[in-house]
This record gives sequence, C-alpha cells and structure tokens, in this order.
Amino acid sequence: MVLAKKQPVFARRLRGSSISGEEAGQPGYKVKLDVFEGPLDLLLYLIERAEIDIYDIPIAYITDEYLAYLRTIELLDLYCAGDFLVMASTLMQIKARMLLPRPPETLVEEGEEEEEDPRRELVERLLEYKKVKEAAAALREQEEKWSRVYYRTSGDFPDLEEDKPDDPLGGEVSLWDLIQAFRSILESFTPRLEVEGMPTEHESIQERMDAIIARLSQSPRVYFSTLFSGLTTKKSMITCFLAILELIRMQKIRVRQDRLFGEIEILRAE
Amino acid sequence: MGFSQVRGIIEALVFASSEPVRLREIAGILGIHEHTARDLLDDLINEYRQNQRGIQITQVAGGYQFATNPAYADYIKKLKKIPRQTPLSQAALETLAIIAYKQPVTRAEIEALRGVSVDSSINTLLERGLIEEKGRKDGPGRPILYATTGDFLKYFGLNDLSELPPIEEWSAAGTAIESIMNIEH
Amino acid sequence: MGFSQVRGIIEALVFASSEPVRLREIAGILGIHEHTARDLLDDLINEYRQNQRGIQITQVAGGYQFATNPAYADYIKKLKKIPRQTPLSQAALETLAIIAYKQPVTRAEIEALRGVSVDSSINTLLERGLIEEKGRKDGPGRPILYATTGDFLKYFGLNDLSELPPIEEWSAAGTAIESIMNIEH
Repeated sequence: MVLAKKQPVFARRLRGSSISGEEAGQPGYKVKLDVFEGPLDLLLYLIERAEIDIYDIPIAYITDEYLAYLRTIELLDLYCAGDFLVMASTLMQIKARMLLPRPPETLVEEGEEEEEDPRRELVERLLEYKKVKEAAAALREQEEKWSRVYYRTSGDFPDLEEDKPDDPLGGEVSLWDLIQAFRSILESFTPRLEVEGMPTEHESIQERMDAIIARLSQSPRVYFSTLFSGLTTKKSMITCFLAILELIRMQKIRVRQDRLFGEIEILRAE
Repeated sequence: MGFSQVRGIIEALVFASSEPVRLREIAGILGIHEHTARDLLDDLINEYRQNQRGIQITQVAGGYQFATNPAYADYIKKLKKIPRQTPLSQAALETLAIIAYKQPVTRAEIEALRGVSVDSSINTLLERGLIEEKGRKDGPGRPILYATTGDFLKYFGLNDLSELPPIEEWSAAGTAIESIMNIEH
Repeated sequence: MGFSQVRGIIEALVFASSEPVRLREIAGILGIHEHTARDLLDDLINEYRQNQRGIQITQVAGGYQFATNPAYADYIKKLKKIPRQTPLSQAALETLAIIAYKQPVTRAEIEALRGVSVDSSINTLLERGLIEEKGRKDGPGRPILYATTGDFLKYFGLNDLSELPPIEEWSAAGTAIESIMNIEH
C-alpha cells in the first residue's frame, strides 16, 4: 500500500506528555498531551488517511473530519491548544467561500485574472509543513543512527537517564490513529439505559490501568477494541481510553498496528 | 621523530580532546603540513575500520573524534554507568529541522511554519545545546535569530551543515516563509 | 560470535564506560568466563603497547580504562581543551612508588626493582612535576638521582613523606599510592 510506507513519518510519540491536576482517577483529572503537533499535522494526517489530493482538497469533508477529531479530543478533556480552533475557523471560512456561486466563465473578461482558489494559502502552508515533517524524519533517522555511537565520556553527556524504550508507539501508530480508533468504538456504541437511582460503577483511571496490566499479564497482547468490550457507559469508555494513553506515556504498554487501518494491538512493554 | 611516533601523537591528540579536534590544530601542534596530517589521519581511520574494532575515529563537526563502533551499541547499553540520551520529541525535532534548514530564523517564522507555539521546544533545544541565539533580525521588534550549534552537528553525526539530508525544493522556501508570515499578521 | 568481534566489544566497553570497567562486568555482559575476558584484555593491552601508539588500556582502580600514552603528554598539553588530567598509568604509578619510598634513587635502581625500562614513566612524572632531579650519585657514571616534589605531596594529599602508607613489599607500594590517589579523585 502506498500510504503504508509513509506511515512512520506520521508516527507520533507520546514522550513529553504529562499529567496535570490531581491524582489519576480523581475529579478534575486532566491529561495534558504535548504530542499534538498542531492543526497542520492533523490536517495532513486526515489528507493522507483519506488518500486525498492535497491540491484538490474536498474542503467540506475535511472540515467535518477535522471537527470530529476536535470533538473527540474535547470529549476526552485533553489539553488542546487554541491553534486548533483558529484552524477550525479558517477551514469553515474556506468552506463558506467555496460555496459562493462562481461567476460564469463567459463573464470573465479576457485578461482579467481568474479568481483565486480560496484553498490556495492553506495548500501552501500544508506543503511547507510537509517538508518540515520530511526534514524532521530525516533528522530522526540520523539521530537513531548516531544514538548507537558513544563518544568518550568527558562530561559532555547529559545526566544519566533511566533505561527506557525509545519509542513507546513502536513507530507505527500515531496518536491520531488511536483517537480515530476510539472514535469508531464510541460511534458503534449503544449506551444501555441507566436506571435512575442505581449506583453506577465509577472506576478510576488508576483502577482501569491496573485492570489492563492484569489482563496483559495473562496474554502478552490484546486488541485495542477488546479492552472496551463489556463497558456499559460512555464515561467508563473514556476512562479506559485515558488509562491506555497514560500507560503508553508511562511506557508500560506499547501500541502496534500491523498494517495501515488494521486492528490496533496493545502489547506489554518489555 | 619517526612515522609511527607522529601517528601515535595524532592518535593521542584525537583521544585526549573532549571536542572534535580540527586538522589545523593537529598540524599546528606537530608542526607539519595539514595535508600530511590528513594523510596520517586517513591512514589511522582506515586502520580502525578493520577487524571489527570496538572504536573508530569519526569526522564530525569539522573535526576528528573517537567514538564506539555502532555495531556494538547493544552491549554498551548494558554497562552500568553509561549516560543515556532521550531522543528528541517530535515537536522539538520539527522545530530543530526548521532551524537547521533555514537558519538563522526567528521564533515567529518557525511558528508560522509549524502552526503552533514553539516556546517549549525552543527552550528544550537551547537547554540541550543544540541551538543558540545568533543575533537579532532587523525590523520591528528586532526578534532573536536562532541557529544550530557544533553540538547539533555532533548529535546528528554531521561534519558540517552541507551534510544535512537534502530536502526537495526547500531552498525556495525563504519566500514561502515571507508569504506565510503575511498571512499570519 | 567471532573472536575479533568479542575483542571489539571489549574495546568498545572499556572506551565507552565513564569509569574503569571491572572484569566481572565485561564478562557478565558478554556471557563469558572472567579468565577468558582477562586473556582477551591482556591481548588487547599488549596490542596497544606496540608501535608507539597514542592510546593504551590501563588497569586502574580495579578496572580497565583507556588513557593516552604518557610519552606524548607534552603534545596533549598543547590542546586547547583538556577535560581533566588522565590518571597515571600503572607503570608510572609503580615507578613513582619506588621513587617515593626509596628517594633519592637512580634510574638503574628503579629498573632493577621493576624489571623493565622506566624511561617513559620517568618522563611522564617529570612532566607532571611529581618528581625532580636531585643531584647525582657518587660512583661510576655519576647517575642522576630522582626524588618526589612538593606537587607530589599535594597531588596525593600528604603533609609530608612520613605520611606515606607503610608497605612491606614493593608490589604493594604501587597499590598503596593508587589507593591514596583514588581517595582524591
């Protein structure tokens, strides 16, 4: 598959993310992920995923997809920079301009410049950002190669670091992929009627994390989707997803996807 | 002073320096021509390349330095006292890529290209010594210009900036930055 | 895993470690017996001793470490940046021990005790200012007498020579001096 080869370039890493707020599971718990590389990154991901021609973006479709992602992020109460909202309004503006009736070609006088495509600026920015990602990928390769080379120790090394796997996502699954997978699970989910007055299970993120770890100690890998089976409320599903994100951040689990859009697997970190 | 002695001195100099040693410095200390020093170094480099040796002399950041053979990295990682470096985050890497290819460049220019605020990645990169402030740009607010350092070259195993992996058409991007900046403001 | 590869890995381990690597650690990482590791190391050490090489593997503080050839110390001093003084080699240390305990002493007397030529150790020690010439001995050839300096006391943190650790055998002297040195660094 053509896109499969490009996938590692879009691999996101959960390094650098951090938890703010009270202890996991407590009210007000928030996960702050610095891994969203920004609105351009999300747009490029969506374009690549849908195999869309970057020079002819179906703006209505991409706007809907973009907003759907933002809603999921919002639902998860993840920290999301204001830049994402600026882009959302830009997309909606372009969409509105695209809907305006274009003057019939016969009315365009010769020599008069054709009206500019409202998407032009956006496409230019996306193309530029694509090159940024290309350059970053090239540097990443170089970094990986040279991380295997040790110079003589003479104080020019930074502090001793704990031994940790370099790439919790296995270089294959991006955070966008995870959110996408979570979205489709949520969409296919029919909430059971919650009887009023019945005590509902309020599992904390910590409890769910323990449950996932316990499950992985029985079988070394499970499908992402099966971690959600048996959950009866939307709230518990969100708790489960946040628990997965937190375990990735803590590098206790790894996420893998054998082929593009295939089933996402969760593995125990070594 | 015999041949093998001069060679030995060069080997000692490359080893003793904490920074990559420049050819000029080696030649100066030994009182020999730079091209003679280069020949001797090339010879030494080749010798270390043979027989699956554990160490090698690499040409990095404009100088020469000893480093381990990457083939043995997995064993070295098992050493108790070994400094480990965390890889850069994707955000920091993207910011660094822009600085590397477009230097000197301002914060606003980087933000225009990445579409997000880059305060924390710039701080990370400054702390790790991979970038530095390089004067100020003429114009409103006289913003700080950022450029890569010698440690940047060492970190990525580059001898100089011309060895950066080629990125298609990015040379023309200077104008693109300008136009994006205009959109932004 | 072939012989030259194991050797290469040992070379890389000794180089990369920030502290002298112990035999046990090397053997553990490679999954070989300590005596096998020792044989391979001895072999490697001998190889570096040949041909006036610039670097060598020395046994210090109960482990193995790379260091420059002391014969080239003058050249190394000319480098702009030296991170820190390389530790004294085992050979230099033993020579220094003999001078410290037997001063004033001639080169021939030291060689008789150590059983090897001590030219390079004496040069290193003179260059580092740890010993000095102290007149000549009466007798045939009137050989130079060597004694320790005030810097020697400072380097080892001694008030005067009477504070030198008591020793029974000469082989113990090197170890005694080495142990004082380790306290210092």
